[in-house]
Amino acid sequence: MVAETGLSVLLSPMILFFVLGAFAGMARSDLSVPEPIAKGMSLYLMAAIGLKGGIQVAEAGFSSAILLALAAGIALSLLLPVPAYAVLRKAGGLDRVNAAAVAAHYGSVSVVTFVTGSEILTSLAMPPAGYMVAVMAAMETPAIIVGLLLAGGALGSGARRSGTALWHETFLNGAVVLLVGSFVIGLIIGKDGAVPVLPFFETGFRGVLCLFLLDMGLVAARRLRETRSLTWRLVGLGVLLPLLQGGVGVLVGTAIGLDTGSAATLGILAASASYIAVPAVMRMSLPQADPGVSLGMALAVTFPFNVTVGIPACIALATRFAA
Amino acid sequence: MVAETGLSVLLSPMILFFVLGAFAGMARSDLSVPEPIAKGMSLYLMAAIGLKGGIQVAEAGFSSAILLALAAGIALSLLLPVPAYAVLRKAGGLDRVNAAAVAAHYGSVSVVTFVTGSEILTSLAMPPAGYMVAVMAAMETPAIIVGLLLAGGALGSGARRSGTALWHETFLNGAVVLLVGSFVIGLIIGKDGAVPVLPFFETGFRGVLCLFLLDMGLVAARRLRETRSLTWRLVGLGVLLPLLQGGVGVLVGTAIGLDTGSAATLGILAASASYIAVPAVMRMSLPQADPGVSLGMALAVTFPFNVTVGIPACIALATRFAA
Amino acid sequence: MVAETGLSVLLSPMILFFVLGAFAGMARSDLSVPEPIAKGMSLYLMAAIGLKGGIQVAEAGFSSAILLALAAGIALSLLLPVPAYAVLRKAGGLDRVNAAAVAAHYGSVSVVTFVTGSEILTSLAMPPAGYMVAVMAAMETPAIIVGLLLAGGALGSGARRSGTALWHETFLNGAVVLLVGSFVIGLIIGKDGAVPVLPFFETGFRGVLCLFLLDMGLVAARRLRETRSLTWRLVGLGVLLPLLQGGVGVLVGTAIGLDTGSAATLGILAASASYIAVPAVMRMSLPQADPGVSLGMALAVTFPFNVTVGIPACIALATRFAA
Amino acid sequence: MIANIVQRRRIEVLVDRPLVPLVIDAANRAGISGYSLLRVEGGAGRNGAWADEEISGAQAKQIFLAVASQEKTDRLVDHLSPLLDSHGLVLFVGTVDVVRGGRF
Amino acid sequence: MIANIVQRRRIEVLVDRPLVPLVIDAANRAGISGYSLLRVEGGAGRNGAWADEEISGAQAKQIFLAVASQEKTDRLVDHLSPLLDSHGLVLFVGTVDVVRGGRF
Amino acid sequence: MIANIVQRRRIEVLVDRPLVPLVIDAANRAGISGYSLLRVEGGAGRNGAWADEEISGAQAKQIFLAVASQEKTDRLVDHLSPLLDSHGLVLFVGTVDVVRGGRF
Ligand SMILES: Nc1ncnc2c1ncn2[C@@H]1O[C@H](COP(=O)(O)O)[C@@H](O)[C@H]1O
Ligand SMILES: Nc1ncnc2c1ncn2[C@@H]1O[C@H](COP(=O)(O)O)[C@@H](O)[C@H]1O
Ligand SMILES: Nc1ncnc2c1ncn2[C@@H]1O[C@H](COP(=O)(O)O)[C@@H](O)[C@H]1O
Ligand code: NA
Ligand code: NA
Ligand code: NA
Repeated sequence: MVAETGLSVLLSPMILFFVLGAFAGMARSDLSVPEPIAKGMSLYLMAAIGLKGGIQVAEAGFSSAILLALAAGIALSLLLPVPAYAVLRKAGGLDRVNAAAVAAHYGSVSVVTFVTGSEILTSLAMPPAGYMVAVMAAMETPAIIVGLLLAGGALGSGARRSGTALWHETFLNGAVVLLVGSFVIGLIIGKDGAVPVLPFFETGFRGVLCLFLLDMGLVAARRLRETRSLTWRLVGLGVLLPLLQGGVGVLVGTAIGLDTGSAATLGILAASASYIAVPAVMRMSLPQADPGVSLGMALAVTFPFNVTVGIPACIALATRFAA
Repeated sequence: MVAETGLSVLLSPMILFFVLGAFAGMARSDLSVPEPIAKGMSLYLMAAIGLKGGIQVAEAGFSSAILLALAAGIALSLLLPVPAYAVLRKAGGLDRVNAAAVAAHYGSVSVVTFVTGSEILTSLAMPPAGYMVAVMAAMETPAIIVGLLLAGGALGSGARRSGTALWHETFLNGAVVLLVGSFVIGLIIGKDGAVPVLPFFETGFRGVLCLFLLDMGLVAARRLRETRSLTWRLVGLGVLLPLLQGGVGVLVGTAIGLDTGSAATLGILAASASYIAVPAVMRMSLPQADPGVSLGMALAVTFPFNVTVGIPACIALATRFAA
Repeated sequence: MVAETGLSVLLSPMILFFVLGAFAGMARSDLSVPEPIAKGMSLYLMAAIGLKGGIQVAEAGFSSAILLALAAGIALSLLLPVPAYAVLRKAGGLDRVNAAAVAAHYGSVSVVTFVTGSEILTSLAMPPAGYMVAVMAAMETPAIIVGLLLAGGALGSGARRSGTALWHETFLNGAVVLLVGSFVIGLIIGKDGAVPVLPFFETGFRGVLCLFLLDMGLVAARRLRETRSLTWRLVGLGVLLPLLQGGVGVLVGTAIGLDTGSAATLGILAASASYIAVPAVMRMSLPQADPGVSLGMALAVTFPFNVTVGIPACIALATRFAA
Repeated sequence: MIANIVQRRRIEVLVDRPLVPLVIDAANRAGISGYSLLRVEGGAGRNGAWADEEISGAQAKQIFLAVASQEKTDRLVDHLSPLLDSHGLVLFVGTVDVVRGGRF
Repeated sequence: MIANIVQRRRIEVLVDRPLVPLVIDAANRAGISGYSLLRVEGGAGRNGAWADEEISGAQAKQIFLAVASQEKTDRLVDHLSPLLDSHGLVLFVGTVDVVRGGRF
Repeated sequence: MIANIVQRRRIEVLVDRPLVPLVIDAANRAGISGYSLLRVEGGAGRNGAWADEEISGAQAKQIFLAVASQEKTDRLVDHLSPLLDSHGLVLFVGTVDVVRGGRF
C-alpha cells in the first residue's frame, strides 16, 4: 500500500514537474520562473483553497469536529517547536537563536505541501475535510511566538519594534489574511454563490500547481547548491523532523476522530515547514538568525522530502490507523 | 428593490474580494499583488470585454442605437467635466489646475467599475448591450481635452510637447487601443471565429476580476491611508460627483431609448472616474497638478463608493425609469 | 487554396491580435505587456505543447517515423546555417561574426511560430504529429554549434568560458529543458494521467497565445522602429531565408514520408528563426556580434513574415506535394 | 590602472514614469544620448510614501542615470532646473572615473 | 550651472526586504524623510550567491537610497552602525551635488 | 561619525544579462566576492534605445555593483578593460565612505 501510493504519487504530473524543476536546478539550467509569476500563482492557489474550503464547510455545516481540529492544529503549532528546538540544539549543533528560528519554521506549515497532499488524497478518494484549510491557516503563526520565546534573551535587541509589530506580522501576515479571507468568502457565498467564479479557481488549479511545483523544484535545488550553511547533521534533521512530526500529527488527528484523509492532512501539516510566512517574520524579529539555515532546511531538504516521501508516509500511516 | 439589489451585490464574490483587500490594506497587512500581475490581469480583462462586446455587436448587427449611445457617451465625457470643475473649485477649494485635472478624471471612465457593473447587471438578467464597450472606449479620452482647456493658461508650460504628444496620448493610449482593437477583432471574427479563444476569455473572467478587485481594495485602502492631499470636502465630493453624474448618465441613457441594462451602464460610466488612462496623461500635460488629489479621490473614495453603492443606485434608478 | 488558407489564417483571432500589437507598436502607443507576464506566458505555452506532444506520442506509440523526423530536424538545424551564412556574407554584406550569428538564429527555431503553425494546421484538420514537439526541441541548438564553427577564429576571445559553458548552455538551455521535460512527463503520464491537469493546459492555450502574439506584435514593431542595424538588404534576406528554408523543410518532410501536417510543420520550423535560446548563447559566445542585426532580422522581419505569409506558404506547399 | 581613465559626472534624476520622455528629451538636447533607466520600487517624499503596486502607473518612478562630461551635465541641469519644483523631479550629480570615457 | 547647488551625502543601504521598515524608521529618527527603494535582483556576499527568484521573499533585498545633509547622514550612520553585522546590512556613503538642495 | 570609516571604490558595470557571469568571474579573479545586481528597465546607447519588454532577454541589462578596495578595483578594471568595446560594457567607478569597511 505504501509503495503503491508512493509510486502513484511519484508519477503524478505535479510531482513530475517538481522533479523536472529540481533536475533543471541541479544541472544549472537557466530555466526560471519570474518572481512575480511565482507570487501570483501562490496568491491564486491560496485564494482557491480558501474559497473551496469555505464552500465545503458551508455545505457540510459546522460541527464540533471543526473546533477539535482547530484546537489540535493550534496545539501542534505551539508544542511541536519545543522538542524540535531541543533536537536542533543537541543533534543539530545550532546555537539558541538559530535553533529557535528553525523550530518556528517546522512548527508552522507549508501551503504548497498542504495543497499537494490534498490533491493526492483526493486522487486516492479520501479528500480532507474542507475545514482543514482553516486548520492550516490557524497553524501558520502560533509557532512563531513559541520560537521567539525559545530564542529568549535574543529578543531584546529587536525589542523596540517587536511588541505590536510582531503581533501584527503574526496575525495580519499576507498568507493568513488571504487564506482566512477567502475561506470566509467561501462560507458566505456558499456553493450557489460560487458558481460564477469556480471555473477559474477549479479549471486551472492543478495546472497552476504543476507550474508552481516546477518553480519549487528549481528554487529548492538552487538553494541546496548555493547554501553554505547546511551541515550533514542538519540535512538529516530535515528528514527526521518531518517524519516524527508527521507521525504525531496523524496520531493526534486519528485520536480526535478525524476521517482518514483529514488525519493524514493534519500529519502532513505537522510534517511541513514554512518557507513563506515564518522566514519574513524571523528576519524581522530574530535578524541574528541565519536564514540560510532555516530556509535551507525547510526548502531544500524537507519540502522535497515531504512531496516525495513524507506525504505518502502520512497517508499510509493514517490508512493503517483507520483500519 | 434598491436594498435587495444592494445586498445581493455586496454578497457577490467579486465585491467580497474587494472588501477583503480593503480590510487587509486598512489593517496594514503585508498582503500584496505584484504589479506585473495586476497589469497582466487588467490587460486580460480589457481584451476579454473588448472581444465579447465586438462579438455581441457582430451578432446583433449595427443599429442607430449604437451611434446614439456613442454620441451620448462622448457628449457626457466632454460636458460632465465642466460642472465638476465648478464644484471642485467652489466646494472643493481646489486651484484651477487641480480642479481641471480632477474634472478630467471624473469625465473619463473606470474600466473595472464598468466590468463590475456589467457582471452585476448580467447576474440580474439585464446585461448591457455589447456596444457599451465601445461607448466606454469612446468616453476614455474626450474629458482629457476639456480638462486641459479648463486648466487654460497652465497649459503653457508643458506646451512644447503637448501639441502632437497629447493628441497621441489621447488616441493611442494603451487602454483605448486594446479596448477598441479587441472590439474590432470581435467584430471581425464573430461568434464562430471566437470559439477557439472564448474558453480562455470566459472561463477565467469572473475569477480574474475577483483577484483584481482584491488588489483594487488593497490599493484603494493604502492610498487612503498614505494620502496627505485629501480633505474632508474632497472626500465628500468623491461621493457626490458620482451620484450626480451617475444620475445624469442614467437619465440620458433612458432618454435616448437604451434598454434598462445599457442605460444603467451609461450611468455607471458617467459616475466612474479614471485611474489609468487619465492620470498618466495629466502627469505629462499638467505636471503641476498634484496626483495625490485626483488619484486619491478617484481610487480611494469614488471607486469603492461606486462598487458598493453607486452601481446598485444606477441600476435602481434605471429600473425605476424603465417602469 | 493558398489564398484561401492565407485569408482564413489572417482572420484568425491569434493573427489579428498580432496585427493589433504591431499596429500599436508602429503607432507608438504606450500599450505594453509586462515582461514577467510575457515570460510566464511563454513558460505556459512551452509546458503545454511539450505535455500535449508527449501524450500524443504515448497514445500513438513509437514508430520509426519519429526517429526519421528527429534525424531530419537535427540535420536541417546543422546544415541550413551553412548556405544561410554564405548568403548573409555575400548578399547581406555582413562580416564573418555577424553572418555566423544570424545563420545560427535561422538554423534554430521559433517556438511561437511552431505553435501558431500547429494551431492553424489543426484548424485546417491536418494537425502535426505529437512528436513534432520533440523535433522542435531537437532543432533548437545544433545550429548554435555550427554558427560558432562558422565564426571560427572569433571563438578565441570568449574561449575561456566557451568549452563547458557553451555545451551547457546548448543542452541545458531553459527552453530545451522545459520542452523536453514536459514532453517526457506527457509520455510518462499518458492521456489518463493527464486528465487532472489538461483543463489548464488546454482551456487557456489559444487565448494565451492571442495575448502572447499581441506582445510579439508590439515587440517586433518597436524593434523595427528602434533598430539602427538593419539595412534593406538584410530585410530582404529576412524574407528570402524563411522562404528558401521553409521549402527545403517541407521537401525533406515529404521525402521522409511525414503526413502533410507534419511535413508542413518541418517546413515551418526550418523557416522560423530563434529569438529566445540562440540570442542568449550568442551574446555569451560571440559577444562581438551585434544583437541588433540578428534579433532585428529574426523578430522584426522573419517572425511577422512567417506568421502572416510563411506558414500559409508552407502549408500550401505541403498540400501540393501530398496531392 | 592601465587604461585611459577620465573623470565624468554621474547624473541621477528621480522622475515619474510619464515624465521620463521629458528628461530624455532634455538630455538629448544637452547632447547626452546614452542613459539607463533604473527601477524604483517605492519611496517617500513631501507627498508621503508610495510603492509601485499602484494600479495606476502614473506615480511609479524611475531613475534616469547618465554619465556625461561636465559640459553636457551643466546643459542638462540648466534644462531641468526650472522643472525641479513644478514637475517634482529630484536631481543629483556625482563624480566617477570612467575607463575609455572618451565617448561620453 | 546657474542654479544654487549644494553638496549632500548620498547614502545607500543594502538591506533585506523584511528589514526595510527598520532602516526607514532609523532614517525618520535621523530626520531623513525622503528616500527611494531600488530593486536588487541578485548578488553575493559572505553567505553565497542569491537571486530574487526565491519563493520566500525573506532574503530578497532592496537598496535604500537617500540624499541628505552631512549632519542627518551622521545621525543615520550612528543609528545603523550597531545593526550592520547583526542584521547583515551593507552601508556606503558618497558625495553628490544637488540642485536646489535646500530641502534635503 | 563614531564608527570606523574607510574609503572604498564603488564600481558599476552596465552589462547585458547573458554576460553577467563573465563580469562575476572577472570580479572573483580580482578578489571581489561581494556584489549586487540591479535591475535596469531600459536605456539608450550607440545602438539606439531599448526597453526590457523585449521577448528575448538577450539584450536586457543589469548593473553589477560592487564596493571594493582600490587594489581590487584596479585588478577588476584591468580584467574588464579589453572587453569594454568588444562586449559593449559600460564601466564607471566612484568613491564612497564605508562604515566597518574592513571586509570589503
Ligand atoms: N532625499 C531623497 N533621497 C532619495 N530619494 C528621494 C529623496 N526625496 C525624495 N525622493 C524620492 O523622490 C520622490 C518624490 O519626492 P517629493 O518631490 O519630495 O515628493 C519620493 O517619492 C522619493 O522616491
Ligand atoms: N562589496 C559589496 N558590494 C556590493 N554589494 C555587496 C557587497 N557585499 C555584499 N553585498 C550585497 O549584500 C548582500 C549581503 O552581504 P553579506 O552580508 O556579505 O552576506 C549580498 O548578497 C550582496 O547583495
Ligand atoms: N552615458 C551613459 N550613461 C548611462 N548609461 C549608458 C550610457 N551609455 C550607454 N549606457 C547604457 O549602456 C547600454 C549600452 O550602451 P552602448 O554600448 O553605447 O550601446 C545602453 O543601452 C545604456 O543602457
Ligand atoms: Na509543521
Ligand atoms: Na465618468
Ligand atoms: Na529555422
